[in-house]
Amino acid sequence: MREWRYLLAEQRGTLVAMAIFALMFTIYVANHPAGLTSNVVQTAANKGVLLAFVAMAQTLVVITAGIDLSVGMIMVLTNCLASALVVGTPLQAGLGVIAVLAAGTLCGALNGTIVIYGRLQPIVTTIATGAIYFGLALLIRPFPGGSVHEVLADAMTGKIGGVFPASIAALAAVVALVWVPFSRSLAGRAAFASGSAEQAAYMSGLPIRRGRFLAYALAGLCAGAGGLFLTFFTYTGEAAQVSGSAYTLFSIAAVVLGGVSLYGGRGSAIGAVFGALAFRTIGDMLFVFDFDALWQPLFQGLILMVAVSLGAFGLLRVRNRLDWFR
Amino acid sequence: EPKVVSGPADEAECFAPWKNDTKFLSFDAKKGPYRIALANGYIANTWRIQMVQTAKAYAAQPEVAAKLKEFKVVSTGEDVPAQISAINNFIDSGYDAIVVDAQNPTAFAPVIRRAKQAGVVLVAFDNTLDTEDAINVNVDQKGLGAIWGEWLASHLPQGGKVLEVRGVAGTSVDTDRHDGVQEALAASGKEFKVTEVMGKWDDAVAQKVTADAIATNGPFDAITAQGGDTGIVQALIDAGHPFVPFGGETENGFRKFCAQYADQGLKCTSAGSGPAQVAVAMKVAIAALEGKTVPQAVKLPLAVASEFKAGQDYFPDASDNFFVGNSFPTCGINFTAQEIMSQSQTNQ
Amino acid sequence: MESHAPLFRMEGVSKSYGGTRALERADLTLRAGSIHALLGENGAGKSTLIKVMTGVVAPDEGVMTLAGRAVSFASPAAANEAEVVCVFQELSLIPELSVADNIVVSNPPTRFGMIDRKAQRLLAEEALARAGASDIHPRALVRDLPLSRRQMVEIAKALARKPRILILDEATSALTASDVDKVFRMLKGLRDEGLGLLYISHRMNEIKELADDCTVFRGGRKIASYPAGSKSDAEVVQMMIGREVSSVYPAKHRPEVAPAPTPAAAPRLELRGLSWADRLHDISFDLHAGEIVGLGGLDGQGQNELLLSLFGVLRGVEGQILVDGKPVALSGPARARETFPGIALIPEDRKTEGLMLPMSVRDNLSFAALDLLSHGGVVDAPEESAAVQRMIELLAIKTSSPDVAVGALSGGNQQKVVIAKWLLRGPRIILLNDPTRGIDIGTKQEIYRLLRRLADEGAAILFYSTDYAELIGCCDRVEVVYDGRIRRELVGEEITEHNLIAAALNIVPAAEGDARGGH
Amino acid sequence: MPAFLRRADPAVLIAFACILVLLLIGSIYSPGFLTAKYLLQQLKVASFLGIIATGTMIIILLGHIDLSVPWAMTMGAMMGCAAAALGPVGSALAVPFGILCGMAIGLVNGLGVAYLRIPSMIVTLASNAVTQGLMVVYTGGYAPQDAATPAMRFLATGETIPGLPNAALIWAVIGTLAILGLRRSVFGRAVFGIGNSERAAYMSGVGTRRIVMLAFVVSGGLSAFAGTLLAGYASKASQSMGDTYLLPAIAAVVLGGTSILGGRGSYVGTIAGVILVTLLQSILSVMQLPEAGRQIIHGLVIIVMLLLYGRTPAAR
Ligand SMILES: Nc1ncnc2c1ncn2[C@@H]1O[C@H](COP(=O)(O)OP(=O)(O)OP(=O)(O)O)[C@@H](O)[C@H]1O
Ligand SMILES: Nc1ncnc2c1ncn2[C@@H]1O[C@H](COP(=O)(O)OP(=O)(O)OP(=O)(O)O)[C@@H](O)[C@H]1O
Ligand SMILES: [Mg+2]
Ligand SMILES: [Mg+2]
Repeated sequence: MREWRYLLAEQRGTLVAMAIFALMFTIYVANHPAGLTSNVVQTAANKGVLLAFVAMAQTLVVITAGIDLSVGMIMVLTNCLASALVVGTPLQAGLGVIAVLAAGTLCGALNGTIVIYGRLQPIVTTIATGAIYFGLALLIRPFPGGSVHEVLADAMTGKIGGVFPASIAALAAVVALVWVPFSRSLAGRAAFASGSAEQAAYMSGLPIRRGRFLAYALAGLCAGAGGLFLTFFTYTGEAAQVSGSAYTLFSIAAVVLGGVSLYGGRGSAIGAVFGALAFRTIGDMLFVFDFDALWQPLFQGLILMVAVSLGAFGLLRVRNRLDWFR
Repeated sequence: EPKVVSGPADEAECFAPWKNDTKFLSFDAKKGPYRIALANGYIANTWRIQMVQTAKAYAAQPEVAAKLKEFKVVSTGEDVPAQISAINNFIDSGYDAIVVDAQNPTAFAPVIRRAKQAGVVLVAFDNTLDTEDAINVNVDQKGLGAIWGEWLASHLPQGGKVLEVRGVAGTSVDTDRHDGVQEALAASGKEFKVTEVMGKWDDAVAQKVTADAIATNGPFDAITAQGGDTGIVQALIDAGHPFVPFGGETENGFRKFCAQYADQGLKCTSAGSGPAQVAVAMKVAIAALEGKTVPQAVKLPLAVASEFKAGQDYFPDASDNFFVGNSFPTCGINFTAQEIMSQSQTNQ
Repeated sequence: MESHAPLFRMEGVSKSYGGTRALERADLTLRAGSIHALLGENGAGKSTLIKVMTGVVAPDEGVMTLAGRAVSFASPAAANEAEVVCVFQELSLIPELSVADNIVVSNPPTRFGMIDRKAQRLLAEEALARAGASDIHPRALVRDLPLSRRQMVEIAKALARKPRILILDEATSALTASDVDKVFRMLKGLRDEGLGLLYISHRMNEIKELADDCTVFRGGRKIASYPAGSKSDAEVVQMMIGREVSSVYPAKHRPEVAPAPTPAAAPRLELRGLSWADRLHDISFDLHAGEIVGLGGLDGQGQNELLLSLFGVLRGVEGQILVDGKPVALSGPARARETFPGIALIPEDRKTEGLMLPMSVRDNLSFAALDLLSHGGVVDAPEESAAVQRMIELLAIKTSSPDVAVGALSGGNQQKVVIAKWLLRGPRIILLNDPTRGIDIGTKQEIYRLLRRLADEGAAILFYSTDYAELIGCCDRVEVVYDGRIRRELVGEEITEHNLIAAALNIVPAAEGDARGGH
Repeated sequence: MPAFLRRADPAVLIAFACILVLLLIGSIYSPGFLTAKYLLQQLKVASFLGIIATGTMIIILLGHIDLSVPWAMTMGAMMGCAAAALGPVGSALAVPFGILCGMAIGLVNGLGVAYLRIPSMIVTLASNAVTQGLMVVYTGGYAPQDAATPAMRFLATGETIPGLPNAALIWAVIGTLAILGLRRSVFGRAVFGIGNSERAAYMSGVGTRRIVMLAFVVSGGLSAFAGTLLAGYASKASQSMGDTYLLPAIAAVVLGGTSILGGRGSYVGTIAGVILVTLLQSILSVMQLPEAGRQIIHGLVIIVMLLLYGRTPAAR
């Protein structure tokens, strides 16, 4: 009895994110002219998965009480890279995929190195490295272009067995191969702990630096996976600064909707994934409701505002005002 | 699946083929009225707002409205995948035609294929799509740059120092226009020393970088800019820089300045692709659905002006941010500023 | 196991923080199978010594040997590796992790490279049981535990590391008698197993009960090492603070001298049927000007909540609070401190509720009284400096200047800053939550005198303490809390350790006389 | 060494030294960088960023962040211009009305952060989106008047003291108020206190929620004010005119030595940061490099400068 209560408390953020997503998606599908078809699900999945990757990346950094404002740019850079490398024979494309993911990881590792060993504040560090990554992307793609291994791309954005979106499967695979082992490892625990109370984590003898470094590097990997998927999705590479910044900001929104604490130490990438899907569904609502074109951004903003305010209902239950402060 | 037919197009005046060898297409006629969608990307700038307003105004014209069962607009933001998803959704929801102002010309291959399979007419404008499987309503971006470049070259017999204020790095429009300018200047055979700055198609940014460029690299003998031109003239005025020949876009504010300071040396050519091209794109889409013959790539006339008459080439009472050049007489499309910007929600 | 061979030795160790010399050529010898107490006033350098020992800070000079081999730890992790484990004064638990996660934090059991949560859970339960804290659920978040429970978790965490040397730096400061008992039993067991234990506490009775050896520090220097029991209390105190302390507690009100609480006047503070959530039930008592009233009972029985409710921190408090006979609605500390005649609360956890650690002593001291020290929203700097200086002197806060960050003060001095910052307002109702936690005996005496003086000047004081001796020594009356209710009111002579414990444990006093004769 | 130098924070001194180095490097490229005209022009442009950074800094000192800067600016500018359309009275009240609109956004942020306890990063992101939506509706639906008023022009580009742009003067006034306010006022102390530990500040009887809300209102107002000035500079208001100010403002504040976690920082540092960012952007923009090179150098320079003086102390 007490046991499941604790479990519930641990997973509350994730469960709330799931609930928000389920609610929104139900509304969306119920109003969609085509209804719940595998095409509609696939379209929503492909779009959501991109942000989910970036949100996962952001989660990894946010649990260490940092923030990564370069995730969007890593995605843009790896998108440009993939549009040049994931081509040719299946073997070459496969090697290209590895190279792209490695490049993403490298970007994350660079962020981590500067933040941890240079002891700089993550927010400006990643603003600066974001500019560098965008510059590199521009070097690779001064204007949009490139291509991708189309069979691979279609497989990754298509449907498994004609029904299940392959992109969701890929996302699940990354969660299982990156997030789960990380969060269950000593390094992952050190990352959480340093986000929650760095001094205490140090005094407890945790490998803080290793944990944080790994978090940043894996964040780069996830953002790189996002860039790869962007390429699969668009068959092309583009050094798009605005969309890089947009993804960065969206990732923060997704992370918060996903129940990850921006103060560090608490949250799950799985929650962030649902946060990302929920956030994307906000955009999809425009499609099913007949809003005038000019009112759409306002409508979208208001839904976001309402969604993030939902957490405030918890305040009504707060009986000790000290609980306001984290 | 459209048939490739021989030209000319049905409304040959309006639907001019892009090139001599452009294919002509004829889709199987569908019975109207039609469901047409406009998939827009970013919306929070004046050009796009004006474009959406024009689209709504056009759809509301009685003869057009009669052919439409539904006209739906969705703006998805900067994010290309979101726009792709919107088009996918339109396809799945059974729209007859989709008009796209693409965020990126190269990114739509998969969705173009799907549209083709589903028999949906896809018409791209502004940023066209690199494909033969969709109809492009083309503004010649590179040609636009060339117009500015040639015009500057003709106004600088000895060559000289040119300030080029570019747009947003990494986009195809910026690259195309830049290439057009550069090639035209080079082709003139004169000596030009070009200073490039990035103005992001934004007045305040363009004004700042222009001011900096003047202070450190100026003075210049001529200027060309892809956008933010009003800000650039403002920077000239603020810096006390002499007025010089200026090849720029079609902002109302820019043309106001050009008219005002013409006699002080601010010679301008103002050319661009007005937001009203959306109406042409919609017209093409309807024509295609009706089974008429249309070129695969339609060449839009550019709105070019070097003399500025109030009330015709610019509107003294309208906003500086307004884009002039909203008439395509050959297509029977003529909007005034008032018609577009006071098109409010209620009178749709 | 040779009990004479020193397990650990430290010689000539010095450590400076900027200009502050925290340790000066300090020596220490710890025998295996013994409990060694470190004594010294606040800021004497005890915690610094421990931090050097466990690799938290690097010493400027000096050598350390462990079982005869020279050692120097680069980090707490390295010290743990060598089985030197410490419960730090400023706890080192991770608030967002569960109790179990915390207990095995740096060395969790793994399976296929991943943390094995079942095994971890078992380890944690075992460690909690050994520490005598089986009441704590291993899946609870540390964030949600009260301070005393956190201290127990911290002890369990140290045990789980299988130490050879176990150091407890004021690890019992928030514990009440029953917890202390359990911990002591455990510590004695460890001693018998041959561990070396280093024990720091400001509670003299604990040291008397536990220690085999004692070392006294003052001003960063070792003053003396001696076998426990070989010196009298007076001598020890003399060594610690450099002067004699005759009687720790000031005289209480004797009705014939000062009939202070005149029943005619309305009580300064009156609680009528206070209830809150399931933590407080129907609490009623009065608090008169000139009185020091204690709150007793085991820790976590609702005393903290009671104090918080009087400070306006809790929502949905039922019942009435009257100040000077008039009902007041307290919507928060801001209202409470302005409610004439002013309520002050010295909170439970100084680190999170009392202080802004990175800010200067000055900023902290004046923080709660800036409204009084400013004109038109602008702080009057000279007035502020004068007030700050006055408080530093009044409480003998040991700091090189008011501009030093509070975080750099020793634990006890930090606590003094918390008290001083509220006294600066001159409040008439003072609520104290274990205010002398971690304060040395000399300062404690000063604080008791101060409280008594404030009471004599007309303040009403409500004083929660986990230390029974303090309740007995200081309070005119003690309300013993059990499970959110006032279990018993003890007045004057009734305030004895026996009665306090009996009421705290909710043992029905069969017949007053019998009970007294009992133990 | 003069006393004021000895007292100053070494980080701030190094930041100012970096400014000189930047200028010297620029002057190798073109002597134009050392002319009074160029420097005054930079000061004018820096003033807009400086005013925004003032608000941003107060928010960062609280341990929060304000992502609604871009559209608060735009809204301030557009609403100011809109007020001008209402005739002479509107024209006179244009700037205050713009500021008021910005404060309204700040109020929403403040309520969300302080009273609903939503993380600031997300409330301000949402309010930014809502404001953008409002401005799109407004622009599309009401044939807006968006020309700057003469007063806006005067405030942004006029010169009361010959040679010195008014914008710089305004920044100087706001900066002085900020320095005094943060150091000397009860509000300033509360801001630092909350930034270090909101819980402790609350338990000290400070009305932390009111202070936080007030800070957001101030920040929104300052953003909008900068927006009206920018409209004056460009002689008109336009959509997304604020987009290029958000990250530079944060970067400037942090480059100036303010801790993003709150509770630590000095306004003099922010001044240095603002000038650094403005100069760096300006010098890079006129140097004839490919945009890719500019971006990379921009990032590298910021990191190198932070490594020079912006490192947080080691754990041990
Ligand atoms: N991080 C620090 N920076 C600067 N000075 C420090 C720091 N930590 C401790 N000090 C100083 O070193 C001296 C010794 O402090 P320490 O914490 O060792 O005292 P202590 O004996 O443990 O006192 P208490 O009984 O109050 O805990 C004090 O004067 C204190 O101000
Ligand atoms: N954070 C935690 N703190 C304390 N105990 C926990 C925690 N998480 C799980 N446990 C306990 O550990 C045991 C394993 O629970 P859990 O649900 O995590 O299984 P699991 O990790 O999936 O197991 P396995 O390692 O076999 O996959 C249970 O007894 C559970 O109560
Ligand atoms: Mg200590
Ligand atoms: Mg307690």
